[in-house]
Amino acid sequence: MDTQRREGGLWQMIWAFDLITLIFLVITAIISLQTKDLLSAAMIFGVYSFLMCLLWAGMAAVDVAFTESAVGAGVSAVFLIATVLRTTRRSSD
Amino acid sequence: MPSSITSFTPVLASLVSLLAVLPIVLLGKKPNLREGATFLAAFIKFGLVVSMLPTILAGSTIEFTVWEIVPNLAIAFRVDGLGMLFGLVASSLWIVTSLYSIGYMRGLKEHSQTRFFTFFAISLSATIGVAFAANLFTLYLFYEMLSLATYPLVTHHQDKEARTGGRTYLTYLLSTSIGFVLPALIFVYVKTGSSMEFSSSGFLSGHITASEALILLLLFTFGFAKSGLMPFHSWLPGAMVAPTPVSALLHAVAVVKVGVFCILRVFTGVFGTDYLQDLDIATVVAWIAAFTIVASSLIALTQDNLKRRLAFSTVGQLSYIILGAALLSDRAVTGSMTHIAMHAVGKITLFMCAGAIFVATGKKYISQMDGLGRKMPITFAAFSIGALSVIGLPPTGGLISKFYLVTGAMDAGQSALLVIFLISTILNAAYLLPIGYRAFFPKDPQLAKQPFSWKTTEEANWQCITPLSITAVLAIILFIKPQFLLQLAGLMVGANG
Amino acid sequence: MELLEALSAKFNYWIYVIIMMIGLYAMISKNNLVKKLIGMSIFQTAIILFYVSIGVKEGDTIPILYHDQVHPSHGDSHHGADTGHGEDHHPSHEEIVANLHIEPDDFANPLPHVLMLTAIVVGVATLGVGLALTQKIYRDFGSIEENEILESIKSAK
Amino acid sequence: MKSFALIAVIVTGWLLLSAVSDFPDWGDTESPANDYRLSQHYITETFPETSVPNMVTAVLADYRGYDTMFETVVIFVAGIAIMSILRRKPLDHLKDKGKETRTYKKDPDLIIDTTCRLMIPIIQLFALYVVAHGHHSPGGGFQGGVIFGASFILLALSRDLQAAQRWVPEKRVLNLAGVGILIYSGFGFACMLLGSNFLDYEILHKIMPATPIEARSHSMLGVEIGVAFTCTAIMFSIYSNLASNGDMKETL
Amino acid sequence: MIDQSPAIILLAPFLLAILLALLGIKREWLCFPLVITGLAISVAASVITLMRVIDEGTIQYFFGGWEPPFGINLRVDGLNALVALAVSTVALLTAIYSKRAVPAETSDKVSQYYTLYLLSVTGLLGIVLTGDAFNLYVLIEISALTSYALIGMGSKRATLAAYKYLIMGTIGASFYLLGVGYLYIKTGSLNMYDIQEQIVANNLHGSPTILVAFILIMVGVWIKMAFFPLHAWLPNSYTFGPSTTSALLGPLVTKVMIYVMIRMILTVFSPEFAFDQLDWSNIVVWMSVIAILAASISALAQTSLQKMLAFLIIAEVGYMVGGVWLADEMGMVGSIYHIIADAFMTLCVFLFAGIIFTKTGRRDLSAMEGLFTKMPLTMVGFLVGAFSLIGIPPTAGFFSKWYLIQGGISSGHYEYVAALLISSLINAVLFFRIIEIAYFGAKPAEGHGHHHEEEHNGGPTEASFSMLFPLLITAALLLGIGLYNQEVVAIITDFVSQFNIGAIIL
Repeated sequence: MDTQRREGGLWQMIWAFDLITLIFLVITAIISLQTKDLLSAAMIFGVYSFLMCLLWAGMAAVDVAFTESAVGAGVSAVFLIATVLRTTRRSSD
Repeated sequence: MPSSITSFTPVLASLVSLLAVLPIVLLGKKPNLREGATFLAAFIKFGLVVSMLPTILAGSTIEFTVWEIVPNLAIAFRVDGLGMLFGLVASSLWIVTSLYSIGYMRGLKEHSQTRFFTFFAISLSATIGVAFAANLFTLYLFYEMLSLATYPLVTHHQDKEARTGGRTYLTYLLSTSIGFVLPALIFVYVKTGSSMEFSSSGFLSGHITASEALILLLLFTFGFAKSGLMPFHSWLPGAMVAPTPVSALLHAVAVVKVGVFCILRVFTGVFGTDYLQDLDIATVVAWIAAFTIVASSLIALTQDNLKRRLAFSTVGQLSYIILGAALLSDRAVTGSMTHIAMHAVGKITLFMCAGAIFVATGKKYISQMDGLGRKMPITFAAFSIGALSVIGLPPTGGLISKFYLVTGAMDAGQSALLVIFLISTILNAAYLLPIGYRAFFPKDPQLAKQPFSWKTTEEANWQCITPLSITAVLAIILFIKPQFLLQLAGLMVGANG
Repeated sequence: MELLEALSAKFNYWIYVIIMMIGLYAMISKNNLVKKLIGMSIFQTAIILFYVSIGVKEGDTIPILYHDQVHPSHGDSHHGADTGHGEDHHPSHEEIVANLHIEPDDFANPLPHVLMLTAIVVGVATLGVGLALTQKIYRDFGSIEENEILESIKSAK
Repeated sequence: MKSFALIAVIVTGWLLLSAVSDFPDWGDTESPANDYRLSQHYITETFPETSVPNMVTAVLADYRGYDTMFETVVIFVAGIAIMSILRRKPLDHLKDKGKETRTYKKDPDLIIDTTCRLMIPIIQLFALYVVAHGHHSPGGGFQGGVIFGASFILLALSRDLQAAQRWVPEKRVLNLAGVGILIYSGFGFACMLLGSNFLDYEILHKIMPATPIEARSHSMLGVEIGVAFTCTAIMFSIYSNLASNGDMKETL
Repeated sequence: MIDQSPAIILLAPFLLAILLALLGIKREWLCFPLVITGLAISVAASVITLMRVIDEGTIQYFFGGWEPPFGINLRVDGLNALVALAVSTVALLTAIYSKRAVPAETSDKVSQYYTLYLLSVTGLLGIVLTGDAFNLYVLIEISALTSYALIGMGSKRATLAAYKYLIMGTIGASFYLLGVGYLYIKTGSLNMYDIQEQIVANNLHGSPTILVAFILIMVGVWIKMAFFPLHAWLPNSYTFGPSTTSALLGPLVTKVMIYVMIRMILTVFSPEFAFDQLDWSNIVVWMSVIAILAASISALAQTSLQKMLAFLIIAEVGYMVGGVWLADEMGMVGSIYHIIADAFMTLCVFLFAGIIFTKTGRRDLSAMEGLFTKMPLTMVGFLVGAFSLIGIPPTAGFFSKWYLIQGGISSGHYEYVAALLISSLINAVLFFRIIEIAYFGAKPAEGHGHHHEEEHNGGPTEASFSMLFPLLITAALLLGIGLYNQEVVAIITDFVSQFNIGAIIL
């Protein structure tokens, strides 16, 4: 049964993966908030959500990751895009 | 130890006018029946109060606890000498004023008479409630109730002037009672943890420090701003915009007397004169009162509006009572208790006269009243008697209480205050006597020449004249037979010693 | 090196604070209503990240029992279809439980996951409502910039 | 506002970070959260008590089923809220025609149309699988429901709103959502009627052909289906309101 | 047989909300009876629960049959039971009021409105009853999401106010969630009582994580309750939303959040930690003093009735926060009593504001001109509410102020006492300004006037029964709670005394 544990090297990899994803998360978050074009912001937010979902999957939170991929990266982004298209794309900040 | 009897009567005495509100409102469309209800309630109330008199004179007290509303703190009634005295004054004068207000309101065809009589009755309930309150808490409840119930009366005319007057009225009364009395009350409650029942030896001693005591005393004295102590007096002249019966009963009798009554209670029932003497802090209050007496008399001299002059006179006279209490000597306290009654009778006469003059002639200013005595002899005769009583000259009751106050001051060894009494009496005479004198003996030779005849009199209607005559006579009777008042007051003071 | 270790051991927590503050800053300072909502979502996902990080155990796996733990015999996986009659192919629930050995450290802590499922749903619900309000505001005021809207309210007075 | 925001952020950030050093290390198996009997119980006892191998599902739908019911309600509320904020009668919209409108009763693009035609049934099938297999694998009512809802959103995106509305008209959407919660709470109320606590599924073995423990497992499946109903309906409803700016006429 | 009454309190409005959503869309006439049924059941269950709590002490109800900390439980003690009763009663009264107001103000969305209304009440009741820290968050979000929508259905500006509320509310709720996370990371538990046990068992009171958790939860809750510097979302939300919304949320949301604060301090962190170890009492009391004064003065500056009342709510929040943080048993009792009293008095004045708005269509103060003659009964109800807010005996407001001041004096926080008194006086000014306008008219005539006799033509008439009834009942309740305050206070004291707050500061 122990074979199923993610011992040693695998765990180290997860750790590295975790670190890199986290850094990317910060970057996407900033970009998404700094973009003047709201449509791009919405898209990048989708990317952010997707990275988040990867991260959680790496942390063995599969259910959370699954939900986030469906809800955060999927539906939320669609909602945002719908609103942007229904209002305006320009943003002053 | 005086025995105490449990009886529902004091509660009933307070409630009866509140219950009368229902028929008054329901009968609003039928003025005669409505006034009938008012009268009935007034007589029942008076009867109830009088029925308790023998018991009280015998040295007992009557008690009733209605409701424990806050832990250890109840709405409770207790009738003792002081309460009885005040209750008698208020309930008897209600009858008189009811009659008078009917005459006045109908004479001037005032609007919203039902509202007027309704709140009049509620105010009386509150007044009697204050008189018979057994503890500080109950006292405060009825005190607040009175402030609010009189607001519609003060602002009865609903015009701009009334609004200003009403604003001042409530601002002063509510801000002092909420700002000063309420915290003082709760402070006392927290510190003593007791039920705050009045007792002749006070219940504060031992629970608070001397500086706290001084602060508390000042909070209470200024907090009961209905007493018109300077600098919280200016609501009183402002409230004179009210119809005269209101001024008469409430601002010469009920409201202001409630104020001084509360202060008397604080001095005698909360602190206890002995405790105050030990602390030696009452002098501060005495001097504030002395200042008020002189200052208000001086202001009264300058007033041309009769009701305003009377109002300032009231401010001064009330301070006599406070001064008497603050002197702490037995005689002074007796004097100030009796002065409640004496001044009430005298001042109500004066106010009713002012109202009668207004009803008959529409005149408000003293300068217009030259020679009016010839047209309204009864009114001005009564006015003169009232004036004598307020000044404290024989043959009126005012003399008795002043006598006690002056001798009390001597007992207390406050000779400086004697001078104050002297000055103020002269001032009183100076602002009251000329009115009556001029009315009968006008300056204007034109008027002076007019011959007097009963046929040319233009008195106000009988509902106005009767009550003021009654009170004028009462003022004289109280000179002849002041014993039972002194006895009631003595009950309180005697218990002290 | 110690510092690095201390840093690395709690790296997730550091980053979650940073992401969260990015979101919070956007929520407060951004003028654009949609931007604020994006900030809000970032803010909320940062909290979710924090929670999920709590539940991680070194060397853990997903919080689902392995197939062979639950089905020791090679029966089909329709558990529940059997009511425990004890035939060889369908061991009863009690039998499975009796043979079950679960090492808690093998599995990630499931509780934070459960909580965060709820939080994600709340997040999307809030986002949806926020977007709806944004659209309504745009319909009413013709703008989704906060300062422009406030000005139009002021000038309307 | 910016400087205020900066101050707020710095203060909050500092506050949050100041506690980080006190945290147990990331991945620490001995940390209180991981070591406490609560999570231990969930890991070791879930299967014995509920016969569901997926601990998350079991905790979600049973131990903390009450939470999850309200989580479903959150979705439901969001749907109703968005509808009540945004929805307007089409008539209203015609009045302010001046605004930019993008009515394209579009000719369906061949590639998109075909792809979607193929994809949608597969997506829906997958959604059903996610719902049904939530006991054994990641997934459950939420995920399945959202995916199912997404399939309709895809339909609406690829064609237009009307096309999707033919499948799920507005009225039915709301009813579906309500029914979803009713299913969920129905399990709870059934337990109450049978004399047990709300959501105490064990008692349902009286009316189910199952042992008490299996009754838990079955009921969980039941409530997941309820959740899926609500999620499907509300996700689509939110999309259609947001995408049409509330008039349910035009799509993006 | 298990007693279901605690669960029914919140499940009744919940079930009816769902039924309403299903049945009410096409049958608008069905909405009102369903709402009333749900809330009436809830009130009845609250009463039964309260009785049981008085008889038996704390009641627990385990959802799913799982004992805490594994499952979620309702834990009802004297505090919960009282607040729950207040919440359900206020909701019922507002629902009666809404009969005419809602169709008038939300046109074709009646069934949605009522669904949200019931769910909002469910959320609030759930917050009050639950014994689980995370469950509380979910229910906060339910009540918040419904509030956004209930407010957003109002006028044009209401939408913007709702948006602002959404941002602030989310920050608040998220801070709370984060605080719970911080607690979880250290204790591993989510059940409130269990968290406390774990904190004590592991001696965590000194841990910075617990401290930060406490700060986060407090700040989060303060945002949600609009404690002064964090109040920006409240005034516009309660001003521009539909009148029923203001009458529901105005009295309840802030009060329920204060309940949460008390629950967190007493049950989760323990008063020793909050008052003794942290020693913040002075700071927070001073903050509340500033809050009371600032909000009262802001209220003075308002010309719109609703907005004025909204600022009053903020001032009242200051009362209660201050009262809790006096770290005095009496102050705590006063605050809890004030939660109940204040719920009804704000309800009273908001109902009044709603009636005036429906009758005149105006929000400014001059709309009240001459109302004493035109709507005497409404004014009676209003007067009781106003007197209660001022603190005039024997209304409930007087007694709550009494206990709070008592707490202030016995803990030596005279600045708090002064703030309370000043705010009472400001309230007096505020309400007598209204009374004056209603009594004299906005511009009274000069001189001796008999002018009012003729002015009976036109203007608003007495409110309809469905609006008047709840107003008068509320007024009667205010008097009742005031006169029977000892009974209420006995329950509260019973609850508070177990925490032994008085012994902490020595």
